Amino acid sequence: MKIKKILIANRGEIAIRIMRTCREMGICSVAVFSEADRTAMHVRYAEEAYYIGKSPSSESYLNGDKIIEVALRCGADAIHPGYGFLSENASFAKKCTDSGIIFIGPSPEVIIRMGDKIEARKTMIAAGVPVVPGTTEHIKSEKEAIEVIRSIGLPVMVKAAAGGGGKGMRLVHREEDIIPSVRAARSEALASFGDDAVYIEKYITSPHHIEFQILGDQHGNTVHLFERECSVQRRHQKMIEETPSPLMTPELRATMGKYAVEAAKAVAYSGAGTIEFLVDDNHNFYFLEMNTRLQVEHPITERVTGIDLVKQQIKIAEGEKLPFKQEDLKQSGHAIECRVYAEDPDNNFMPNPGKIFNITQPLGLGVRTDGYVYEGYEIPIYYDSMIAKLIVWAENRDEAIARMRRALYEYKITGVKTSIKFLEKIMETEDFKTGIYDTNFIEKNKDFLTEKSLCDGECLDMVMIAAYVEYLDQLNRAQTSKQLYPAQNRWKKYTYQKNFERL
Amino acid sequence: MKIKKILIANRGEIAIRIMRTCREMGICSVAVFSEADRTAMHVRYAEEAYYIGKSPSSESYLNGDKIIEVALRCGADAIHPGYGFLSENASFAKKCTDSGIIFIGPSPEVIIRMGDKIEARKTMIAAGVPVVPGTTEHIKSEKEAIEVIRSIGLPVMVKAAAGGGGKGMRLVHREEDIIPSVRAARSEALASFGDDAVYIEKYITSPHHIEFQILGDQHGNTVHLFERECSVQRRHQKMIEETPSPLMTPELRATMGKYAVEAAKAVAYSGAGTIEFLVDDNHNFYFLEMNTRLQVEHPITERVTGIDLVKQQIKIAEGEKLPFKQEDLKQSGHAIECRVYAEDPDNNFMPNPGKIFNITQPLGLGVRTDGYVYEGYEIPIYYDSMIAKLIVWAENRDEAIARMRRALYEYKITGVKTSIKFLEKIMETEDFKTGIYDTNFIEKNKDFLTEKSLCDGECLDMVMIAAYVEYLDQLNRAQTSKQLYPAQNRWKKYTYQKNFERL
Amino acid sequence: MSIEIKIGDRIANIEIIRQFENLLEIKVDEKVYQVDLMHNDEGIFSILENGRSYNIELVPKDKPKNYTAYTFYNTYDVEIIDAEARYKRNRGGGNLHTAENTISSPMPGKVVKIPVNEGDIVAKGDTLITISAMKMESEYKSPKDGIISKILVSEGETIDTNQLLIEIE
Amino acid sequence: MSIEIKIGDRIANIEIIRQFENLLEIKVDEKVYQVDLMHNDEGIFSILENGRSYNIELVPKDKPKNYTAYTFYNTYDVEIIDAEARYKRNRGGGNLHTAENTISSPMPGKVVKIPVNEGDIVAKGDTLITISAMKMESEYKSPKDGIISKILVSEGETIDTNQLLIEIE
Repeated sequence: MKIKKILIANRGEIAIRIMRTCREMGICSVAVFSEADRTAMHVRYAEEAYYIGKSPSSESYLNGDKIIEVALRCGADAIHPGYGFLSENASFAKKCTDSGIIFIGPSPEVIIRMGDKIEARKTMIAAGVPVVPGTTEHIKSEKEAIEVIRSIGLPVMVKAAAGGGGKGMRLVHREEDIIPSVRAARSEALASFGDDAVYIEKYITSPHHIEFQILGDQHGNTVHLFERECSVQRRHQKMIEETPSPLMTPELRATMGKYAVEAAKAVAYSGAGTIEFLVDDNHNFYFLEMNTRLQVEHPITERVTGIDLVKQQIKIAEGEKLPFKQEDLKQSGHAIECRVYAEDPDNNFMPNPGKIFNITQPLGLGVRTDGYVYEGYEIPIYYDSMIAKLIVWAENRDEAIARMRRALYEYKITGVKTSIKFLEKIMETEDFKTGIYDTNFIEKNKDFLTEKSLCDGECLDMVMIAAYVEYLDQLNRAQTSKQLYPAQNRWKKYTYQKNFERL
Repeated sequence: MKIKKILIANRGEIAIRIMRTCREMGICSVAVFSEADRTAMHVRYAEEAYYIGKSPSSESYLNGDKIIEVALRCGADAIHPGYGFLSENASFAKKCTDSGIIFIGPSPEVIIRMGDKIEARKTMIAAGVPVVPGTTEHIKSEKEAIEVIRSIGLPVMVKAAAGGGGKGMRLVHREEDIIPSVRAARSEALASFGDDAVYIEKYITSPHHIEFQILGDQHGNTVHLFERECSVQRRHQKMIEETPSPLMTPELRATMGKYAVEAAKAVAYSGAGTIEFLVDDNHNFYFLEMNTRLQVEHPITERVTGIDLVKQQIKIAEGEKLPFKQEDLKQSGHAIECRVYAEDPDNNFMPNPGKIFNITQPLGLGVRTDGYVYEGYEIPIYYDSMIAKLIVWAENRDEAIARMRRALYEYKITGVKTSIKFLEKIMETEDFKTGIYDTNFIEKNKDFLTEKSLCDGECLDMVMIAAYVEYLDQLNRAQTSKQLYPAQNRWKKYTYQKNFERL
Repeated sequence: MSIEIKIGDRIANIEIIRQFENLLEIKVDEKVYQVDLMHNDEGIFSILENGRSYNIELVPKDKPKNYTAYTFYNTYDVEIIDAEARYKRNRGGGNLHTAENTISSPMPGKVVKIPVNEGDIVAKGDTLITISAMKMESEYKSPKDGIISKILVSEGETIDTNQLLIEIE
Repeated sequence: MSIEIKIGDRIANIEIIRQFENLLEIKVDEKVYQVDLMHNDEGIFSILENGRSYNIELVPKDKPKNYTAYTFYNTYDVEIIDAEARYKRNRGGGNLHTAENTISSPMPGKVVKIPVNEGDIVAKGDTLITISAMKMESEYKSPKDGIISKILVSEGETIDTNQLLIEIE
């Protein structure tokens, strides 16, 4: 069935990213928005836009019933959930299908199966995919916990079966901590998810976080689109991704890719999905989890393979067969993504919502930006702090790093604090340049990364001079009539000579 | 020799494009600027910037001596001339070399040889490259002209040997026009170039304009980077370029590519250059001219080959060998470039300089913009009217056209008239979509291209409503105190209820 | 009370009926719309009407009450006809008469050549001035037969949009 | 007459010596610069000094005479110390004393929890309020031992940057 109208049940950069592909495919796009998002870019970009509720996500972007109601009212054929929000919500997916609306993603059954971490582990073990050593059932007693942990060997992670977002998780290093940790994980899991089931996994110290993009159609064809290296993280959130992974060898890629495809086939996966692995320095790899949706970092895969993943998602949802086989796919060149957050890297990455003053986009050869904020836009306090993604491509990794540095240098967002300078520092870090890094990267290089690279004295003097002139200008502006249209005369020469005496 | 500092003897988008590569290579970039360009983007982007003269090009960007003086003063190792201005000025190239500054381009001898059209024709004939049938010497008498034209067959072009910019050129359709045309061409050539030498060429009706990008190093290695189709032109200026050319077959590409390389080798060409051909519908092709510099449309070649042409220019100038052989190069996917001019397509493409209000850049998958204007910038009246280039890439031509339409739809530049909507119309033209077009394209599709696609009545009503509110708001603003920082409160709800009665 | 707005050949009558913050009930000729309208100081409007999302930008022209409107699809010339404008129109018949007696610059540029002098008799279609901008030269011709009464610029001078160049009597 | 400007630990004395349009001769402490300075209404500066090109943007902060300065390389907090500011400084010793007695919000957000009541005795380091913004919660602790004298916000309330939240005596 040909899809003619898609409701995008999301906001921010991903909503716009999806609408762009809709527009290229001649599909009408429908935005939904919360109170805080009336002037958000996705509302302005879409052909249609409907209000769905108050600013907190729980009253808007997580309100599946309301969204389905809008979809039915405006005659949308399909709903694209983006990432986050309802993207991995099986009951929402089911309600869509029950209402005769195509949910662009896998079936509710697959979402449920991959959403339960113990269930996912069992499925992978059955499919022969390596998993992190640990239990395949939830722990029935504290005694069992001690036995299991002894057999696996410390350190271990105690994890909630229904977990996510780091909740209901405890790292255990010492034997005497086992019982307190199991108890703490259980009670947190119960409080957070209403389910105290926990299981135990071997803890891999400083692993690499490497994931494989997969695409499966409704006719049993499944391919992988190679890996993404996602080990640069802060607060368990990815900051930088790249492909190919500097750790990867052609053999390891072939093996892991084969397992990724088998993992997807084991659940008859249809749509775009990601198989996440932990990999140690000795190239041992373990299935971590499957994300049954588009990932934030999908553009680097698009850049090295040339394939529009959202377009493929839509075509798969329409029932089309994949237009390529595994052997048709190849990685060419090197792509890196940096996530730009509105946050203060000097203050423990504290979110920094607020009003955007000016934006200078990095442009030119090999640079892609996916963002959603614009000049004068006020970033709401209710949602994620990621405001843009910067993706570069070059023939090889060294060039890609040089290009990313150039792009970050050009990229200016004023009015709020952002991670841009911190990202630039990462590009200058020796461990990143050599490609020898793991999930411990930011912790390990903290001193270098937070070091202030002050410009020289002369540069500081220029800032002083600018501030001086701005101050004079402001004195002057406060006393003369202002222009109606500042845009008509932005650049100007001075008229505030008379202010000099007044100081 | 490693180049550490480059003076860019140009302005606008190409100056910034070159500086971007300099930055990626760790090379310091030096801008030069005329009076009109003090606040131009290239001045703000460069690490250093020097004033070189009054606004007219003849007193600034064409003042080679002044530019060399600045280069010497600031210690630049090399000068990159970009395109236009001094880029094909042999005596400037020679002065650079004589002053110990590397001119990033071919030798003065090659520039001279390729700049003289008769000389270039002779060189190509000697190298076995097909040229448009015609004379290889300038015409000595009117009698000779008649004889030659009879042997070639009408129609023919009478062209000035020193020509350029359409001056000293006459198209002859009828025998009785021969003598008046030769006389007119001669006198115009004398007036324009101080040289009345003319020659005669067969006139190819509605040809395709196809060019090959070549790169040659100082060690005799020369490759071509495939073709660019440049047939969409208005007033003999290119508007849209694409690669691969829809006309091309692998056999024709191989043959023309071979001749392009031979043409470059015939003059021991070093640097980036372009061999332009005229091609008829039967795949007959003729050497037209060689451009001994970077072309405006070089980014489409960069996109399908993955090679940064400016970086290669710099490395060649440093004396390095080309890092690839012909067999390493391939075209992948399809790229299209649209040139955005500040001009009025509804009024014979009349230039439209002025103040830029707002810009919305097209972003996302497969889109590259190279521009130089920014919000609040006043486009000067002195220079070229091209303000940006929009380059898209996709896996195939149909997708590339869909993506270009999407990007043009997103691209908004307000305050001046631009060619954006006209370019969008071209993307919708049947002849363009099927790829069956030649240099007659715009003339042939004029009616469709200039047809107004009005939005429906409702859309027009919305414009009326917006104008109404803007008018009210302005009444209100004229009467209340204005804010110092409009950026602090751009979006707002209304406070002008009181104006309703005043109407 | 309503005002008139002119776009192209169409003149419509606009009247606000009710307003609550960004929600407006508004009449365009005989059609009543409920719109959710947000805008900013730079003349950028986001209008939602019956679910459809419209982006409109209004840029003031050199003449007061005249705008260029940009939608995603097109560009329009917009003129506000309020009481003052109506009065002027009724009184003088607009600028049409004046325009026929003058040559103004449609764009900024530089005067290249003025082949006439004050007092010269010219015929309709005679070239009166050549302007250059961005490497292109344009010739402006007399709109009628007459006598050059005033030349307000000289060769080599830089000119702005809508600047009065030559008067013909 | 000169003014003082503070960036980080450094306080410099700035004085204009001469000006001709965009060309300024200006003294920063003992160093004299000849600069070509252009700027626009949005606080964007282009400065050319001895051939070097500097881009600086100044964004006003919530406090008057305080800016955030952005260069291509870094971000600075800038404070203008003019006569008025000097007077206030000399008189009151600045805001330091006040700051110790209050909790203000460093960013916009929403109050999640206030585990104390007015009149409660608190120790330095006790959590007084939890603020949430962009899916992340932050706890703010008491700067000293004391008694909660005033709570100016309530749970669930949305707050702005620099809003006063709690006073401690």
